[in-house]
Amino acid sequence: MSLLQVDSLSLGLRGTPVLREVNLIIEASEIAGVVGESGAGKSMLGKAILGVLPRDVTVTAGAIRLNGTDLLALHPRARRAFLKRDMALIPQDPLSALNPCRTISAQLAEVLPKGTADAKMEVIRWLDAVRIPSATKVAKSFPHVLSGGMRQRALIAAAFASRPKLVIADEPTTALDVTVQKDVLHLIRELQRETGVGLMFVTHDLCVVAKICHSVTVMHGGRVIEQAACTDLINRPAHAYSQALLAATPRPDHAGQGLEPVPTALIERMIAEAGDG
Amino acid sequence: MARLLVTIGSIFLTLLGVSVVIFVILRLVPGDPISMMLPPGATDEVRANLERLYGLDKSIPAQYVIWLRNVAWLDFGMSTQFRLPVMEIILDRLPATLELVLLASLIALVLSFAFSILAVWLQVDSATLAIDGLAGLAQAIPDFLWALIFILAVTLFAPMMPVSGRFDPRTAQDFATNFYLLESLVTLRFEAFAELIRYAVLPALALGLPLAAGITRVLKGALEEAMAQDYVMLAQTKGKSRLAIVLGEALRNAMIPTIALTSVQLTFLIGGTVLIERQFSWPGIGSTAISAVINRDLPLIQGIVLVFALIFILINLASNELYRAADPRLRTSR
Amino acid sequence: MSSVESFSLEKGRGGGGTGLERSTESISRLRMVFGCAAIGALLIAALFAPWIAPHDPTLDDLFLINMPPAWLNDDLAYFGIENAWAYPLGTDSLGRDVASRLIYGARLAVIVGVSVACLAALAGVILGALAGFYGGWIDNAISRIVDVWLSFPPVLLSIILVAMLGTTLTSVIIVVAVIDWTRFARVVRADVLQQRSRDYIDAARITGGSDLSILIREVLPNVQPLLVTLFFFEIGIAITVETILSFVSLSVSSGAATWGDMIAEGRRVINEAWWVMAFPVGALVITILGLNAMGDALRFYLDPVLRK
Amino acid sequence: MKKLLGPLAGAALAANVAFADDSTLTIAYNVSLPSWDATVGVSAVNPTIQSIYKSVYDQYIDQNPDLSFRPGLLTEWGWNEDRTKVFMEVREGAFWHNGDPVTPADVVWSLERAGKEETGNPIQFLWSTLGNFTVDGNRVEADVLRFDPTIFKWMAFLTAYVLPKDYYTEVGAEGFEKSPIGSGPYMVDEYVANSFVRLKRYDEYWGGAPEFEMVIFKFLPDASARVAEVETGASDITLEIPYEEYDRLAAKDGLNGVTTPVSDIGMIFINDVGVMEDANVRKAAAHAINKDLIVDRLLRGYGVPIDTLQAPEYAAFTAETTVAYDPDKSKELLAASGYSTDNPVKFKIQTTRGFKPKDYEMIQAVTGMWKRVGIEAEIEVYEIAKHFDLRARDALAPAAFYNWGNSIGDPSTSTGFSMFGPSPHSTWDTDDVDAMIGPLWGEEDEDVRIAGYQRVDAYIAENAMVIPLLQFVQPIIYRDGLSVTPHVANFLLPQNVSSN
Repeated sequence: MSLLQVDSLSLGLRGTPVLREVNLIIEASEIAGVVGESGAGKSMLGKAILGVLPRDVTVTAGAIRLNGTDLLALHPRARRAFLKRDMALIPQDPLSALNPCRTISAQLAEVLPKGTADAKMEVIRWLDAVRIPSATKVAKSFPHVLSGGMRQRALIAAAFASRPKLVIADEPTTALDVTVQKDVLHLIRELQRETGVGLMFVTHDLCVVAKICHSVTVMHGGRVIEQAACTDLINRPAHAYSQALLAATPRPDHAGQGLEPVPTALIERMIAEAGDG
Repeated sequence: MARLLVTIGSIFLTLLGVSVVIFVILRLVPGDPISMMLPPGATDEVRANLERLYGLDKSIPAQYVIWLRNVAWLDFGMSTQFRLPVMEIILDRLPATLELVLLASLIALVLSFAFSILAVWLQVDSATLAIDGLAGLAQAIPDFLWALIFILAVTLFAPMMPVSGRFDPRTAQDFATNFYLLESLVTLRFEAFAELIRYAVLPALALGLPLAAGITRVLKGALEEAMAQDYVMLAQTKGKSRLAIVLGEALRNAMIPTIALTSVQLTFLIGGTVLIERQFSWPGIGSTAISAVINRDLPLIQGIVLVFALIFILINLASNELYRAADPRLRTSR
Repeated sequence: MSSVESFSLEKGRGGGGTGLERSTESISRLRMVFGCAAIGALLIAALFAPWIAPHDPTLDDLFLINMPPAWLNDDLAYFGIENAWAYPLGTDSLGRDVASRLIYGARLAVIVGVSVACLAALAGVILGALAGFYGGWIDNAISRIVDVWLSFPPVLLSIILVAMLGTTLTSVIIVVAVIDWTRFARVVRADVLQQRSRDYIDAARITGGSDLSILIREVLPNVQPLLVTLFFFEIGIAITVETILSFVSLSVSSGAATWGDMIAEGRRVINEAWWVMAFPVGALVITILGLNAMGDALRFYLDPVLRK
Repeated sequence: MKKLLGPLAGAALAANVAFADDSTLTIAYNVSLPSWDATVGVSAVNPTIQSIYKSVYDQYIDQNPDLSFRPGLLTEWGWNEDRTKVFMEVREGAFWHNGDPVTPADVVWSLERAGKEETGNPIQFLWSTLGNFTVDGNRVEADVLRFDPTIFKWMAFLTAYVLPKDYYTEVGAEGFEKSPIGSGPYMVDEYVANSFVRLKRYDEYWGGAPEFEMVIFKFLPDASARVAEVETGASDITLEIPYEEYDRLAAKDGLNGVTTPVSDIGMIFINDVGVMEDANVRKAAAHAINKDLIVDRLLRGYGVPIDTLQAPEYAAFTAETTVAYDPDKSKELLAASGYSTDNPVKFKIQTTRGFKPKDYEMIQAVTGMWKRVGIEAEIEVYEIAKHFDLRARDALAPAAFYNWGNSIGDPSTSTGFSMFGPSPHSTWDTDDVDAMIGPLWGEEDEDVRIAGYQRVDAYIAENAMVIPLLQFVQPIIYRDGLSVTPHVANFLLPQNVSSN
């Protein structure tokens, strides 16, 4: 039994399809990359799994199973319990993902598993774990005193502190300075390895995927284009779109080579194939 | 410390400005207290005599200087109408007004918070629209019209509700202060408290409804905005229920703009007591103000205007402090 | 049309915002429609009052006192008229036609509202812009005056001022404008202060624009969306204050048909002839609702930040 | 500031009507009592407030509900032969509310105080016509410093109250305001300014203890609030309500009504300026007003049309002087001065609004009638304060509506003060009228004096120097189980209310 199993999941925005029959499997201790351009539906997939879809977006078909339990069939309260216990999110924008009116400590402490003896100490331990300097002081402060990178670290700490089984990282580095990006990426991989969670890594950056992911799902226009092991996809992309995407990505091993944008003709053809307007 | 001194200085400066303006305006108003006192058949001599008696025979600047000198010793003069020191009258009436304002604000806060939170929590279009509509209506009907509507409704449908005064003069109690409501509550006289509330609820509601609508508009908007933030989504992923998120995450952030806008509205509420008190025969400072204007009781008007001004200034100060306290970004960068 | 675009909602940071934006958009449209309808009706009544109104609004007829609206009028003989619909909304305690007074009242409401808003906006914009643009002692002085002004209880001050100036239409307009200009001054000052620090002002300076031309050409247009909103609110406030002053019997006299006057009069005969008060109250509330809705909607459409 | 009040009954939580017991009388009153000094200060000359003063204090001389005089604290009074001295017999057996007896010294002190300039008594000019008081037993005598034929009528009028000398000197002016005592039928029990005053029966009252144990005057300047009060049973009795409401309430179960013409008239002052110097315009304005129609339709019959400043109850009333409603004559008169409906004469008319029943509406109706004959009057609403000010400065508009109360019914306080040029309260100011009124001020023969005023009234009516409109009617609404004797002086005295 896989940790997460998404079965032909379809989402609709008031009649307009948003995701079409998406299948995805994530095993425990695996980092599964989900890549695609802006609008591909990758973040929406993450939100569907977490059950935090926007108000107008509804699940039209499919199932999301966590350790075999179909989350969609659960009563909202039971589902929230699952969320609290087994899943966590590392959000895209650290600047707006922390409540400006609550202290870091308060926002971290509330995710700690039930029965944590010394919440205060545990929070500081987690802040240390994500390498935030002078953690004791930071714990007491409000988010606005922290830099973007610091905030993202705090959010990562929050994601792992609840001891979840599945962490969904929604483009966790996009909003950060390039210099910080690498550190944060390292941190995520490190924590994942230590805790053994399954991690769904949503990004538009194949480069990043290549660095940390075990498997990759390429999405476009709300559907899955290609799913493969990471090394396979990087080296032998099967689908034309994946190839184009790959060509548009700067690769450390192909330094100096010019980048090819994804050809519009290809996109148009794919849209035609999808059969909607 | 320096900040405190500057604040106090600016309060005094503002009050001084208010006093000059009102003093000059009042002396340009046709009709004076002397004319009000003159009986049929009084001669010019009688008039001159009375003017001298009330110090109205001097030039306006001279009158102002004399008045200001007395005010420095907290002597606001004698009311020509009540023949008592202005200060004493104001201290006597102010509690009634403050209690009314307090109750009205309380009603406004409870209503507006309840409705805003309900609307954002339910997240149902029809409910949101209904609450928006109600708030718009409550705001479009000015307080004195509400009062009018309530008084009419009471005579038609609920004749047992009182529409005048603070309590039934036939049944009264021993009060050490003029804060009847608070005192009855503190001394645990609940029967008296309930009776007092019965008298206060309609004028307070008339005053409070437009304020409630105003707060609702701001708070609901701010809550909606807060609910669209990422930290709310993150909180959802922490398994929190929607109500818990509205109350625990969004409300605190939504409070900040709400506090800033409410203080302005609160001053309108207090200004509104002038009419509402008259309509409900509430023995506060507002109804006293109107009777003072009608009777050209200049010292009393001056005193009351200054008291209103001081209250407004203090409310603004308080809201500034509250605003600072509510927003951690301001708290630490001070 | 492309599906890429239809997913653009994903670009909105965080999911919750999307539904909100849509509902704000539709509510704004709703507000606009309602506001336009209410203000349109008001303007038509105001402009064409002499042609629409069935009677002279000031003409009393002591034989037609407190006649009910046409559909309730079942005693034509008593009043000695043949067609009840000649007085569609009935008559008041002086036998004046309520419908005609309502229509002419709209005219006065527009006159009072627009004049007050213009005067208050003019004073407020000039002083606010000066304070915001020049700062320094000018700002200090003007801000101090605004502080003093805001410290007066408005209703009380207006009653005192009307007692001073007399009870004509002009004095009511002046009084309300005198009391309310601070609303504009504060907003304009804050906005100009913000605009002044922007780059384009410096750019204009470098190209040698005079202060005045920069103020008029560069700064004020950027303040305008808020001004338009405030302007509409102010019209509503002016109409309300006129009603309050009529209510305490201090407003426009000379038999002029203002809604406030009608409400004040209707209140005295409410048990006898509810229609004298009910119709102007309705008109007043709908007008203010319409103005507020219009102001809100316009702010939404004019403010690029909100619209986005 | 401590409120000394009775215990709160548990029944307080029930409906107000539960309190309508027979021992308490609650009056929804139209004005607020500002000051307890009935002799000095603003409220002293406010006629509407006198009901409360008359409940707590005694006057030198009292008035019956029909305005006839009767003994108050004085049992006898009069002049000597040559009118150089007055005498007054002070009542025996009257006591202040603190138990002290009322003495001639109190009467002398009150009269002297009323005549002192520095107290600010507005009627000081009148009381100072007496001086050099002597007391002999219960008899007080005084020299007449200036003769005034109305002095004893004034002893039943404004500021003519006897206050307690010893108590007042002991507690001082402020102390007296806070806890006043008098010798009248009721004692002040609790007073909250702008709200209410509660009076308690004074069992030792010389005229016999009044019926109600407790009387409450609630101050409700707003007429609709007063209507609501009696309608909901929160008050037992009220006055000065719109006539429409009077008719409605009087017809209701559980409520009754009584109306009386009172000593208060509505009139249009004419100022001798501008177009008003043209007698044709004045007369046309007077003849164009259909007073009967105004009273019938606008006031629902509650009013008495009058043609002079004397109401039928006044001493100088005569039915002989009339001004007819004759719009054709008005048109002729106007035509003679070159005016017509196409070329109307224009002037301003001022009026109060809501101060007296239908005041503003009446003026609306009057201008409507004027319009039909060729007079275009622009209405300006003023407050009472402004009216007083303008009147004192002789700056009223050519026409100004106001009311004129005169509870002693003497022509000197109606025609005299309002038409005599040198009086600051007159508006009309011409030598011919002054020459006619002048000698009457000091006229010793009462019949000659009255006849003289009747001649003045006829002359004024003939020349339309003022336009009297009507005598007001006081509407009183009270609950079942009460009976009310209305007072022509416009008082609503708890002493005149009884339960049956």
